[in-house]
Amino acid sequence: MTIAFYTLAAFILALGVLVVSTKNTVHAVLFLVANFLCVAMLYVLLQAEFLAVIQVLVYAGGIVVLYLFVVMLVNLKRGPETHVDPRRRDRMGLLIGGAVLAEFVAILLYGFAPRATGAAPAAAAPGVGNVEQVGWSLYVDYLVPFEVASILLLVAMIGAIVLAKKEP
Amino acid sequence: MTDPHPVTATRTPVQFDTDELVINMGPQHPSTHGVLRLILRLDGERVVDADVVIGYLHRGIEKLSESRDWTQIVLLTDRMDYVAAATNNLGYCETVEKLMGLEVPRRAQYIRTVLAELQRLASHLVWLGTHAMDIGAVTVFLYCLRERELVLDLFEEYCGARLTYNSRRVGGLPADLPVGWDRKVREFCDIVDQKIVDYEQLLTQNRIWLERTRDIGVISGADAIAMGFCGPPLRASGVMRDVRKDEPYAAYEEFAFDIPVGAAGDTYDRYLVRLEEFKQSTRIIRQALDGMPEGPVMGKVPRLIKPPAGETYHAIESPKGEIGFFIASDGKSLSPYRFRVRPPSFCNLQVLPKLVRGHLVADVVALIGTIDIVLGEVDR
Amino acid sequence: MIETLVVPLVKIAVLLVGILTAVAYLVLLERKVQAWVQVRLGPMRVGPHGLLQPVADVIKLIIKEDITPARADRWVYTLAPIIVLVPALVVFAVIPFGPETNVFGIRMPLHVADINVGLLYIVSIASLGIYGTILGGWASNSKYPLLASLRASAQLVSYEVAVTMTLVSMILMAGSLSMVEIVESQQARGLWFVFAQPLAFFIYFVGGLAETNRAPFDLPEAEQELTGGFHTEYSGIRFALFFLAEYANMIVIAAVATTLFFGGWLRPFPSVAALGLLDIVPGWIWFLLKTFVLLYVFLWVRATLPRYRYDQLMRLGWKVLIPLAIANVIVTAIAVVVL
Amino acid sequence: MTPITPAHYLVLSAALFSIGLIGVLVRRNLIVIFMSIELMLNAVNINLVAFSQQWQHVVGQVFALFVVAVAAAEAAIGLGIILAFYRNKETVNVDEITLMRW
Repeated sequence: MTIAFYTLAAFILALGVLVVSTKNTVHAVLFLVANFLCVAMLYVLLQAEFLAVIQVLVYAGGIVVLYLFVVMLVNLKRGPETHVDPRRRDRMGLLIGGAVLAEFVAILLYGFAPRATGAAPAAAAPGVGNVEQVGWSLYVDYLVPFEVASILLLVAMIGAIVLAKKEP
Repeated sequence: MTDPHPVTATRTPVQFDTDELVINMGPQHPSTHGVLRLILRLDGERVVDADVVIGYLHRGIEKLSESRDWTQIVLLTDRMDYVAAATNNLGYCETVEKLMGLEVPRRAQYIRTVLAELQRLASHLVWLGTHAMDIGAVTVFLYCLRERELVLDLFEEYCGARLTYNSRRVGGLPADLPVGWDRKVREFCDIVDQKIVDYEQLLTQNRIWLERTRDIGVISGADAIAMGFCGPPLRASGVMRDVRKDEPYAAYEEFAFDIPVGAAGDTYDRYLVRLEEFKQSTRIIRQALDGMPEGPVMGKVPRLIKPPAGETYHAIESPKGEIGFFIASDGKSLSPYRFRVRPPSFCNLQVLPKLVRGHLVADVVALIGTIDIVLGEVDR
Repeated sequence: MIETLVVPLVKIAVLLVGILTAVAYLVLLERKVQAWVQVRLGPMRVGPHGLLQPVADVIKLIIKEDITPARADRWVYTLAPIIVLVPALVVFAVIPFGPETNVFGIRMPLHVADINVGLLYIVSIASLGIYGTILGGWASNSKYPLLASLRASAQLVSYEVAVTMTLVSMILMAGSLSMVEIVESQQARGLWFVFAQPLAFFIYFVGGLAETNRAPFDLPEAEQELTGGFHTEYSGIRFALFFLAEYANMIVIAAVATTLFFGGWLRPFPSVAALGLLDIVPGWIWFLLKTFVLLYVFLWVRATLPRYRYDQLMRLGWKVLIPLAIANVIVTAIAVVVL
Repeated sequence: MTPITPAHYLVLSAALFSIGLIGVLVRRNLIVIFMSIELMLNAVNINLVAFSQQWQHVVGQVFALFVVAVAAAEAAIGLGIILAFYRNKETVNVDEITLMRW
């Protein structure tokens, strides 16, 4: 368990760094997929099998394919990052990112260090699969948000088609 | 093969294009039927424009013929449309006969007709097979080549060759029919009639086949005439034009046969027309065998063939369309002064860019198949 | 120790060897079946009736020169075949080949893993194979493969929707995502689901043909049009991996169809006691038999039908199969609630 | 080794989030920026699922599902915009996207 976590965490972070640092966009997309797959495995570790599968299906199998398509369609004749706005401050970005990370870690250490494990409520009824739990919660307690999400996806689909369509 | 918009020329980058792609199809490509080269300009999968590049199989047959004597040219004509060598032979021999005013014996005329129609069957079989394979029906290809094999056997028995027959002589034929040959031809006709039913079952009503061929490469009769279409593709556009009927040669006058004509002028009609021609060909062959006259197969021909000065044009209906020979003789030398072929494949090929424009890449192969070209004849 | 470590490892090893052999012989079978349909003999030279042909093919593919085009993206080019193959093999883990059986004295189920999201697992893993297709075409840095890989990915994405929809209706019928429980549910009802859901099976099968790029949907590798598809530039062992993946995917489609629609390891008419005699045949043989029959249909279709065109394929997928599949899901859901 | 607590997951998530943040701030390729946003969303999801595990309650996972749905919508629209933009300006460099209209 512990080993698995540390290995996955190392992979996730390393791949994340590669995603944001690779020059070749196609390679970046590949690293992104690998990153998502590692996150899916992390979910399995957290006993969220359903979410893990959805992560692979929707993220890795769906969204990132979309990215790959766009990267291939946007067949750049010149490097995408050749032009630099003089007002841009890259270092500042790094600094802010680092600061945010430090802040997070500080909060976490401060908040969690004294009591490592909170009092966990009773485990869910045994024998009920993860899929069923999520399903019940999704379709009973969160039915309205679920429907709203589906409307959102529909709107996004129509919007994407309108945007991508060529003017006649 | 001039195209109003040659894609090879450098285009000024007026508008930046996200998705226009120039691809080169051939001369090494599995479905360009030899060494045809197409430069396609694609918008996604749609063909915006096509440029046909030919000449990869040019052997200079026309020029070569001007330094060969009249009998030697027959075997050069074999090498033009190599899947229909017998009709090429016939066209050439008849042209020379016309030039010299020779009389060909009736038996020879009949045998020539039988051979020409057998050749039509063989050529159409190759066409059907390759066309179907281009559209993905691999099995039809093997069936068709199996039947074609029988034609080749018949030719082999008659003249000893299976592909380049050299099977005509000016003034007649090199040999009479072998004993029992006509029985085999009859058997073959029965087989073909039977097999056509098989092919039709596999294709004619097949929904995928219909979707792939209906309304693909539509050309109107007027356009077809204007662009020099000939043969089955022309007839599929509804134009009644068949040299066998219009300007009968060999013994065609004496046989009853129908000329199938299409209506829509699309790939499916071209398919139907050729399929019907199978049946008409077997019909002609049977009639010819039934009424085969006795007599010599070689007419009275001078020992040295040397046509008088003059020029002539004579066309016959090859499986691909109207193949015409223009021959000029100066009456002095032992070879033609000018030898020129009007090849049906070439004339049909020049319609291709018009046909493919606006269609998808997949249709391009269907359309190359449907006009039934042989590059040996296009380039000569 | 034996239960938790050795048994699964042995299972995985057996499964892998089995699949790879099956793929090799599926290729031979395809050539043979096509040959028989076309009144030919097919491979006859290597071994009796060409039975050793797969061995010869494998040796040929391995010793052939492995070419990387000069301007290809070397890494992605190497990675693509692997990305295609791995999902195709990993999917087999959840396919139940038979009920619990005694194997050498150890009682064990004939599958590597029975996870409670089995069916979703198959769908999600299978959807990863598309990367190999796209990247293979892209990395070759050549126009025909690029066109073919765009075609392939569009085709995969659209048919995945229809196929997944049919799976939803099967989940509704079985009330579980676990492959084993789906088979058991068919046993409990005494009914192969194909009789309850013929439309779903039809859609699944057509979609399966399209997803595995088989005729009449073999556009991505239509050699008459695109000279061989997204793997045009590949040769040698890397080409072999693509090849392997395609056939392994066929087996996956057939095996999943067997599990979902044809009662997995159940004998025919599982509810008719009079046919109890058939129980002599072990379940895994029934399973393999049914899979084989489905694979045969794959090959048969290929030898018979011409090829669809790209836009027609898309039209069929989006305008016919997907609406039908959605309607089927709705009808099934109502039926499940009412009955 | 100490057992894995939610704090571990939170640190991982925070680190991943920061990587994504840096990507958004530093990179100029619009597509890479979008991918960085996906990374950040994933970091959030890790958090949610870790808490879900901690409290043995699925609501965290349900929430993560909604995040995935929103990410899908965002990717579709965002990539649509990128394509539309690329079609007009032939660039995906954010530093060149300085005009609100053209």
